[in-house]
Amino acid sequence: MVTVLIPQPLRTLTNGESVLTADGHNIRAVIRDLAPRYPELADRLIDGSRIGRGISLAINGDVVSTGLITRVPEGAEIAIVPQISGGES
Amino acid sequence: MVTAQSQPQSKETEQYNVIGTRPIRHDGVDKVTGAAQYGADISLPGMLAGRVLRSPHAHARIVSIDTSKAEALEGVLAVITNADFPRASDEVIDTGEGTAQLNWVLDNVIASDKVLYKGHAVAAVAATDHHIAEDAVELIEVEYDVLTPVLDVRDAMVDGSPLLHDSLHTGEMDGSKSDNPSNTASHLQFTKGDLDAGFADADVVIEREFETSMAHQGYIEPHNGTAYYRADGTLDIYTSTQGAFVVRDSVAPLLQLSPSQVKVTPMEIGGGFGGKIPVYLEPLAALLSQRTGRPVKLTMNREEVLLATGPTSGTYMRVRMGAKRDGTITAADVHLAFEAGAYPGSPVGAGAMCALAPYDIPNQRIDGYDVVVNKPKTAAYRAPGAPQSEFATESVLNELAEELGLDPLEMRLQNACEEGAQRADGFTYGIIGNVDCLQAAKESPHWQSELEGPNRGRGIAQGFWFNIGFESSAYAQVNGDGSVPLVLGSTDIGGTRASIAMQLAETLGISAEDVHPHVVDTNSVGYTQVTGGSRTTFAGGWAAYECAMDIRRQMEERAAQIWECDASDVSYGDDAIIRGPANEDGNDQQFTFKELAAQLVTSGGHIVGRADVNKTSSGPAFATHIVDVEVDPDTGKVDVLRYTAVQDAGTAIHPAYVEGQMQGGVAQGVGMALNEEYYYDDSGDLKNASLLDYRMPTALDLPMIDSIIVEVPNPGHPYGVRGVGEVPIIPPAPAVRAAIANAIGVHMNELPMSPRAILDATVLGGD
Amino acid sequence: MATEHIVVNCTINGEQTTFLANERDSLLEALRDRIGLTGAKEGCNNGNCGACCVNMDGRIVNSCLVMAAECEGAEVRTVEGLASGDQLSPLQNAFLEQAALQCGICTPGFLVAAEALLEQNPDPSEHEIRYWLAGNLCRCTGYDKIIKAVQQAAGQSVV
Amino acid sequence: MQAVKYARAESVEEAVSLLQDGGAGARPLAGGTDVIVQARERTRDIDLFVDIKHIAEVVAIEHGNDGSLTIGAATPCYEIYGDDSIAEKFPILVDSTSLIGGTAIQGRASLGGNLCNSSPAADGIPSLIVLEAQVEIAGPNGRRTVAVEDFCTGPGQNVLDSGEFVVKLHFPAPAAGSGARFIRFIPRNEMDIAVTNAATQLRLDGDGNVTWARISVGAVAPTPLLVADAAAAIVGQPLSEDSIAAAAAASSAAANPITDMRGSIRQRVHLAGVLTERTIRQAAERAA
Repeated sequence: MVTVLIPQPLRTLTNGESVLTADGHNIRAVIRDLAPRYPELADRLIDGSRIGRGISLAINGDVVSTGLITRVPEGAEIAIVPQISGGES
Repeated sequence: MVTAQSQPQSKETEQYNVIGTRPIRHDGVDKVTGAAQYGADISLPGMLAGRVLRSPHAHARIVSIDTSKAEALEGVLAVITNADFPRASDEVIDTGEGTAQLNWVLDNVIASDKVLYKGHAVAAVAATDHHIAEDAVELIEVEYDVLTPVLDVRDAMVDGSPLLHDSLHTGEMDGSKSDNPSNTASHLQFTKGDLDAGFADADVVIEREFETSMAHQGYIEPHNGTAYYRADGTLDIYTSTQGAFVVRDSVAPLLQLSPSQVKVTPMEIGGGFGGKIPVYLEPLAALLSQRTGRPVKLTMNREEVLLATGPTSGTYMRVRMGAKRDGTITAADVHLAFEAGAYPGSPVGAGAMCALAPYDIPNQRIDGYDVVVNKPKTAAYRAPGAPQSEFATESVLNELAEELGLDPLEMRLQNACEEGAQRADGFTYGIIGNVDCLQAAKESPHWQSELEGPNRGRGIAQGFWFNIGFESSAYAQVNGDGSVPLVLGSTDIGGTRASIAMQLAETLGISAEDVHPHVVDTNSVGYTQVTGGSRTTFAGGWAAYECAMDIRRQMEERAAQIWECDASDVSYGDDAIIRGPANEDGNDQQFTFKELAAQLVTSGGHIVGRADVNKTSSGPAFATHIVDVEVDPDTGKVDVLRYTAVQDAGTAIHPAYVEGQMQGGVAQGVGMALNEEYYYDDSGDLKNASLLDYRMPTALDLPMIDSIIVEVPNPGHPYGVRGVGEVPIIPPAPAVRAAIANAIGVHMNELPMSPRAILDATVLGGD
Repeated sequence: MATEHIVVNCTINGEQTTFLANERDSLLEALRDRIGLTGAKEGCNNGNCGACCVNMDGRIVNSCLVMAAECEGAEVRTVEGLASGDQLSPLQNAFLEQAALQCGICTPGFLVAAEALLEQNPDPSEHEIRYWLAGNLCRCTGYDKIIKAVQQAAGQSVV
Repeated sequence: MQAVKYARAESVEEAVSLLQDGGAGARPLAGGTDVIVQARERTRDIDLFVDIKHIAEVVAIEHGNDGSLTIGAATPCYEIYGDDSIAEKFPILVDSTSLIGGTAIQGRASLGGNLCNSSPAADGIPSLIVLEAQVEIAGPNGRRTVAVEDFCTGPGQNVLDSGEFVVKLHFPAPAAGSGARFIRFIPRNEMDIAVTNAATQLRLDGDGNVTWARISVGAVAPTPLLVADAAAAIVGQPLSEDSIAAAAAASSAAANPITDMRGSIRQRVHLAGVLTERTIRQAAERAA
């Protein structure tokens, strides 16, 4: 069982729910598990073979960089954040 | 935990032999003798010089372009416009700082139907000499239908504002789009707790509005790009870039080539700070080379750099924050509107994530808007978005402390996030150095000292940046003399050859000098993400560590072969002694690294270690800055008298370069605070596109910058590294603002806090 | 718009040099494009960054603000002339030891400028160093370590 | 860079003839710190540089026996502020020449060039004005002399006719009891163009009365201004807070600036007063 935190703007896709629970060993499996209950959310989170446009997923605070096959440990917390960027000297 | 600047090695790093020392950087001699080859230094046989014609208007429809006179000029070999590129789709590509639609990437490189900012490229020329190329662009005739420009983020968001893109609709995080086209490209929001209840709990609520100007990264080396399209259909690119693979993966689709046809060689780079991630000249040079069959070099001059390459966003921000009398912050409401420039993609998302990140505030709402305006497309700039958003929030926090009569440092300690705290965006912190930085600042000689004298003031601010990980690659070979060439894909902007090589050396138990790092082209190393996001020493170091562990395993195996024993009986110690079981005579068998290296060739050949990592963890960085200023009340000028920067580096691999990042970040932050701005007239003409009038700090504008490195090792890295490059640019502006208020009692709500702005807010009495 | 070429005779890093330049070339362009000495860098091309600093007849100048044609008979020293063979100058060593460079693009200009300072003022104060180098912009270091490197090269104790 | 040719003049006559033959596109080349940029950025049509730095009198510093001073128009700044005698007798020239550009600019830039560039914000001109400098001009009709405050006629414009160039600047000996100071205001501590600048020369008698003064402010009008009203406000009495404030107010009143990226109208008007006050006080210190 993992926890998926739904940010305010996405709660239109979850009937207002802010925290969902789901099962799945990787990101794709978690989203598939959510899909029957929250089809619009699942559509938002998956774009073909990759994570949906303009958003990133974070597992226990670490941004996912290996896409839908990223392993999700049992009990993990998944956050949905906008895609972000960086630059240094 | 705290290390003084003069100490060669910190307590935290005493366990290490190489990490924490200050070796001479490997590329140093080339860089003090003039031998290092930067992008513009390249010369290829038969090379042509290119030049770009740029729009004199901020917003206009291109009616026609006549290149015939330019083409007729003797010495001109090709003239290209957007129409000469293959049609780009709206496919989304990885641009190294996020993603972008390919057609917008192309349109920013060279305008199609509209020019969207002054300096927008319109045509490009290749000629036998750069003087001729310059003459040729003067001969290109462009007819424009001039449109009303939109220059301010709030104006751009208003219904009925002139639109930059008819096809742009506001995107929400849930994937929905606005019905009507808009200059607001997207809206995001983070929430936590109950905002109304939080404000109801507060004894004091302060609300402030802030405006900040666009500001440029200001690297001293202008952009450049050299391309050679060969007869066999392969394309060589030489450029100063923070991400050679990003250049490859941007140029290839624009010219409809396979990435395998494109080889990008990252030249030495004269600063980037995020601004040398996007492509500008490389696709133009590539097409000009394709047209002429000869190498083409394009360089920008400084005016072009300021007009047409990515600054960071100008913003309008509003922050409302409430606290109880005891200093507990109960609620914060943050509104961020960021100028993206001509195409969507401001760093408002990162700004929103960082805005309140140092503090455990139960009730929060953070709204962010990404808005297009007729100014250059913004690019990443050192902790993109955070200097703006944290300027707003730190400033209001300082005013709350003032209002409540509390010590601003104590109030921060009282509300500081610690391990286990969760941000509004959902991240839960692991082990972080937030409190440690504040404590170190509190104990610093600077904070403990008294500041005396009229018109002088002291300010403090905190900063946060999340840092990133992602893909890095490293290969290393063991030579017979024990030296180890290390092959990297990360452009070295500030000493990362050294910091990565040191982690390889540490893991192998050899000296930093025995490792020879090389930054190579995209065909010679595995995929490596940009040098940016404070990821290079982190992820590159991780790759080096794994690469070294690969070598250690292979050397154990080789020793086992030589000793004819089982590899599991051989161990490679951290002291670089490879120990095996006792031999037939009962004597211990062992090799030093060099002894075994010398036997590799005759015992089965060389050893090559390799690693490709893709790290999801990062290691958040915090910083606390203290500044003393003196304000001349008659002129509005602010002098920085004393500065102390405290920062959690995780583990400082090369402390001198950690200090250097901290000091450099402070200098840029002070520049942003006091003088750096994009000064436009009403027509959208940038009036200060030179280093004379875009006023970056000189040596005479700064004091020595005391740097205190705090080391709270990142548990998510083999050596505890956190990124260090970005966070130090964040606290200077709010700290300077607080110091000005402390000096003359005036709170400035705009950046830069220039003499003009301060006079306007004081003796000249408001607007 | 005719582009004509000129022949210039001068001394560069102690060597008698004759080069062919476009008459429109600045000294910076001549050094980089005609002579192949790319140590001096173009940062702004109008005298505001100091990356192109060279020593001309004993004074530091912005080579972007000198016409190549003006160099007839002149003595020019560039960053390439600071070391003797593989022996770095004390200032070059100090820059390395103090980690006074990050990206390194401004370094040639700073070295040429600081070398000239120490020639005429062997024991400068921190303020004198900062004042002398105010025309050389560095965007990476915040100047701290550059100042310390000059102090080290001047034989001063560096904290 | 425009297609510009280069000619080196060995004498004043040769320079005049080269400039005359070159017509409107010919420009004297002294330190080049302005004209080379203008040619490169095509903000002025220039097709010939006439290098005047190899003419002895154009790069010479001469101290007259009477305490007067003559500076060749192309003499680089560093030679001016490095001249011990100038530092002693004309410290205001050190004020100006040591803050025009950075060290590398000062290796080339000259007071003559600063004058002929005729920027309203020039950091050399207010000092020349308060020192009552005379500008010696050579041209096809021989030489003529112009008072420096009459030299500039607008931004980038001056009294030079075709074929003319500035050969040298003459400074009368400062009378006993004189003191002069130039100050500019810039946002940074170096390398900027003045937002506003000001110069004051004044003379004190033995009783501390101001017997004579000249005050000039720059970057507040199309040309650097000689503000007679400001001088009049302090002359004929000892310096007082009131007289200094009156002078400052006179400078602010004379100011008629523009708003641009370097400063606003009201900022410049205000600074004209602030800098007038500061230069008066510091000139008086030097006079004492």
